[in-house]
Amino acid sequence: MSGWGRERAARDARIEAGRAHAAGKVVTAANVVALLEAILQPGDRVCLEGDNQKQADCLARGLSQCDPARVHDLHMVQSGIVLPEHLDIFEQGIARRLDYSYSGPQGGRIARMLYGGQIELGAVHTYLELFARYFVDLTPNVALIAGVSADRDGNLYTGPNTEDTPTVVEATAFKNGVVVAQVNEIVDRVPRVDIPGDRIDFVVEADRPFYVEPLFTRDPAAMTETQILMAMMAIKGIYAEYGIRRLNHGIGFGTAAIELLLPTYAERLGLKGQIATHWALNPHPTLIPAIESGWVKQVHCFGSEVGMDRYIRERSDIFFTGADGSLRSNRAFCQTAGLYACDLFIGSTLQIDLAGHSSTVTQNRVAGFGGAPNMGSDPHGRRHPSDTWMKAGREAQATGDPALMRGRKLVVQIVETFGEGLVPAFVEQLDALELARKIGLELAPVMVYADDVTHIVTEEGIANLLLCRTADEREQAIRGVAGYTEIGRGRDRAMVERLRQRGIVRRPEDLGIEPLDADRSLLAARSIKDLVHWSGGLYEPPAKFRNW
Amino acid sequence: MSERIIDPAAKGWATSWYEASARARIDGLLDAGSFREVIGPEQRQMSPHLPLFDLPRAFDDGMIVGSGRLDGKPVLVAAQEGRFMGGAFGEVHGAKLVGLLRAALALKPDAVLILFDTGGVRLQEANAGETAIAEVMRAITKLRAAGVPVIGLIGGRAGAYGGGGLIAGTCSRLVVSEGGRISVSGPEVIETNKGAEEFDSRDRALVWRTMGGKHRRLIGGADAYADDTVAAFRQAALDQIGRAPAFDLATLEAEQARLEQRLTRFGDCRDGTEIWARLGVNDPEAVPALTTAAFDTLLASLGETTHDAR
Amino acid sequence: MEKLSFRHTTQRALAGAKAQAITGVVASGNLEVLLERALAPTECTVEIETPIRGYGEVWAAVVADFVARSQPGGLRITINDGGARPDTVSLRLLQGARLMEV
Amino acid sequence: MTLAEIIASLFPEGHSVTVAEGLVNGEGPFRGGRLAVIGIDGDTALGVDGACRLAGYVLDVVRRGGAAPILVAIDSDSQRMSRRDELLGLNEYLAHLAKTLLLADAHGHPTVGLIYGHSAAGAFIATALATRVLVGLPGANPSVMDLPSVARVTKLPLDRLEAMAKDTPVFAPGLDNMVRTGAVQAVLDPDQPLAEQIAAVIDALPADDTRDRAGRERGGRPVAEAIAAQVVREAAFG
Repeated sequence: MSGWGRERAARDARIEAGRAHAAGKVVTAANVVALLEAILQPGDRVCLEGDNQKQADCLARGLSQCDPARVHDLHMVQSGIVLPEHLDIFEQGIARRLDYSYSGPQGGRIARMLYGGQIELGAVHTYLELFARYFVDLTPNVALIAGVSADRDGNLYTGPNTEDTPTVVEATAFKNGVVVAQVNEIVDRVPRVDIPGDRIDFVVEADRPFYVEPLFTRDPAAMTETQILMAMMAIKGIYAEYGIRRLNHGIGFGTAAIELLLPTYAERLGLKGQIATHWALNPHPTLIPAIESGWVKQVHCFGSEVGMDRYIRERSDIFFTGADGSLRSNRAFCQTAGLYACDLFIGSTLQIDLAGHSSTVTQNRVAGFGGAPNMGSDPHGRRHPSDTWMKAGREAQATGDPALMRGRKLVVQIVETFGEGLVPAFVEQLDALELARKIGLELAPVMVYADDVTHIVTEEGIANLLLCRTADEREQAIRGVAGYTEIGRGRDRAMVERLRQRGIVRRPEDLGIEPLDADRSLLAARSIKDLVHWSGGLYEPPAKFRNW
Repeated sequence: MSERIIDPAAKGWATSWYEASARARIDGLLDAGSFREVIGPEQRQMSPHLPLFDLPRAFDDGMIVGSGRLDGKPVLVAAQEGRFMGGAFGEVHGAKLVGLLRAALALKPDAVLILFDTGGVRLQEANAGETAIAEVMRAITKLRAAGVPVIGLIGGRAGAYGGGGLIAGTCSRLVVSEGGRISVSGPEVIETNKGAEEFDSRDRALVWRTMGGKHRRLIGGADAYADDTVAAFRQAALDQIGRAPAFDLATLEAEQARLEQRLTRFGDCRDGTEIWARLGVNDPEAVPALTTAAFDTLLASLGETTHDAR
Repeated sequence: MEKLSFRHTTQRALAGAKAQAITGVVASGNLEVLLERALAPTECTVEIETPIRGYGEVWAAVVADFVARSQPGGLRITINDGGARPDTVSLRLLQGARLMEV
Repeated sequence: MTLAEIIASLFPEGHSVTVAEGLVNGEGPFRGGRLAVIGIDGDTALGVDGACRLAGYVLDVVRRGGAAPILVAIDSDSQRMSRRDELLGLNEYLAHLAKTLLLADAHGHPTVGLIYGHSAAGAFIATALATRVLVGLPGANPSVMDLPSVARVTKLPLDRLEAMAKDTPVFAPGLDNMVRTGAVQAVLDPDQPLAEQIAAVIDALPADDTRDRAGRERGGRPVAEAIAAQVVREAAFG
């Protein structure tokens, strides 16, 4: 074969080989292995769709059952290493090289396999980086994706959990790759076309619906007084002061507490309409009371959340929905929105060092990054002003020409000084550095770098790092909110007091907050059942969160 | 817009029974300031056995007993703290309740109220706990025979499990909320012993359909259904005081007939929803989501769930 | 179980006349605090039983901060700890002092 | 002793005691009158159906009147652990069974528990422990939970628990420990006729619940009696 169409011809040959196991585009679950063995070639770059929420699990099982003599040395380029099969294929020799982003539940196993040399690691990315590389140097030869339903022509309805699918398909289908979609059912007509059929080569009718993890559900019943106190401080000391309207929240209990305090505590402060109106956020069940109370104008989502679909459908003024009424999420667009269009990211972490670097890596786990660093970073490509962004910029600028000042995104870490089992959140050195040495990573897995962090909120107070002018001030500001951890007890008390005079360290009393007022009665909902009531019965929580 | 049951911004929160501590429940249940504790925490009558297991003790051993007034009526009260050792019966814990019931025989209060919140017997003191439960059951029947109503209130996070479930079954009247569970073997115990096919303890909806407050009320295992507020439990307890059945042969014969009939009618049912359907509930699947008002309406339409056969 | 005991001198007696109060429960990550007005007006003792060994310095710091802040003169404070974090201990102590000030 | 041996020793002149599906019911001549026997045999778990039938037997005795004592002979498993039993309200059935025994006793039918095998948890509380007085036979093995299970729940090593069990009757399984707790009043002599021994037990029936006193005297429950007595002394209306 000569000329400029070799990739196209190779693609046609793969599809031809696959057709032997399909009726048109449709493949039964029983034929998945045969199909994959027909279309895959050794050394292929493969995207097996999966992230922190939905999983192409039927195709993952199929891939793990392929004959390693026929399918081997694959280069996996995918968002999530979440299912056991995602790692089984490396043990079996089906896959060899890996570029990925998130590995939450498999964090321990992936660390062991990296250490043991069973995985040849390219890099651990953020979501946006990996998506970007799909279009530059990690373009998949084959994409294995998941949707709710498809018709016989391959027109795909992804359902509310659209997530990564359009990005993956875009990169694969338009660069001579083959796209296989698993769907829960084949229908005559899909509710809406999320992916046109000419981009889908095969449709597998899966043996069971694809798995979705309810990762963004936080039970208000488990919320503590300490988390409520931190939420009160964040609202009064950061949201109100900077007038934050456009924002993204992490998945921790501290931020969920903020969501539940909007219709109560923040309402009493007269902040309605002034803060937290526009969101890049998954449909957190804990946001329901704020939505129902008229706090929220608009929410764009990375994915959906188990049990929220009916509620979202009935709240199309707030969420992005299709003509069919169901949520349209999109991870790539929402990450971009979080990076460029939001003035604040606030999230939790496991470790913060004396400079303010933070990481969710512990000694034996590589959890990956997901999207937090995309949101939790100051985008140097931003060129539109907002009051929040400009105020933060002014606080950060110590010297230089004010006319050339640019704004700053607020990147806030909200942590309790001690985590589970009395493990301190403040450390001399991040475990991530030791782990990087141990498994030979060129780049230590830091979640949010110190130069991006603007504030740290703990139960002891708020440290405003924008206002720190020296490394020493920064260290003492961090020690000044590190509570009774060793780091906290090692503070220079006099200096912390001086930082307090300058508003760099602020205690609850400096903000007019009485810690004893931090009570669960402030929460707009105290249980999952309360959230169901708030939603008018539209929220349908997963079984493990019910107690009725 | 849909019905808004909870709107703290407008109404303020009522104290949740489920969330409240045992002391807070007593405070809200009784007339303000009327509670007189016996063997208070300052006496430090703690478990003599837990130190052996290197476990922390509580000043009241998780059982608070004393006297007070309920709408002016003299009552004795016992409350279990479900968060301390799962509210389980240990030696001191059980003996305080035994003592209270014996005291009632002489004091003749208008009622004894037992605020259950227990996983059953405290394993570290298992023999003492189990024996105390037997003593409690004997004392309750003696008290009931003497005409003193014993009213159980069940809506705490630990439920009324194990021997706690048996004591509950001995009371004159039971008030339960949606969150309250009454059962002998817990879901995890059944799953550990008989496998997840028999009982998947992580299926929380199944747990509640099998032993939760609504199910117990529907099959007549509890006499009143209360909202999850201290105020609602107070009102329900008041309502039940005057309606306690006698403890005599007629009552137990009626209970025998009631329980035999339950076996005949529902003995082949696999799920709570099947039982509710046979009771005449039109939409059994909708029961778990019903509000208190809607559930009360449903109960009234069924009629047969209220009885004196206990 | 580890037993700890601290004795402090305060600048004044804690306000209020309540003889005794109890707050919190012994549960995982929680603690109960019993406060009794039983000592001389500028004395305060804190006795602790905790299942988590080796945190004596942290307890000392938490108690010292509490005494400096609340001036709980006259109080005998006894704690049954269920493995609470220092911030929770601090919160319960403040809650207890407030109950006694009524 | 086996149930057959027990019954033979109780009723040398014959009896009508039968066992069906592990449930024991019947009676025999006793001191010129009758002694009713109910019970559970063969390490059988007690579920809703069994508890209901046993309660019916007890109510039959009460309904017949007279003063026939009731012997509750127990060699059971724990309560039956199943979804169906809990769905149907096992707690009510077990409590009902206990109440019938307590009622019978109050109506002049002295109730005597006899544990000759295993019993545990809810089944034990609803039967043997719901009698006026409980006696045991050597070899009986009442327990709340076996030590390996206790080890699992308490996360303590089994060998340490076994060592602790030797001098801590309050948590360890076994007849001796239940005797020291006061739950079991006495252990009978299997080599002597049971009829006379049971008669002696009935003749010496305590008027009140004296299990906590026995627990103190025998060291198995050091503080229960004093705590209960203090509550009785101090409870009052202000």
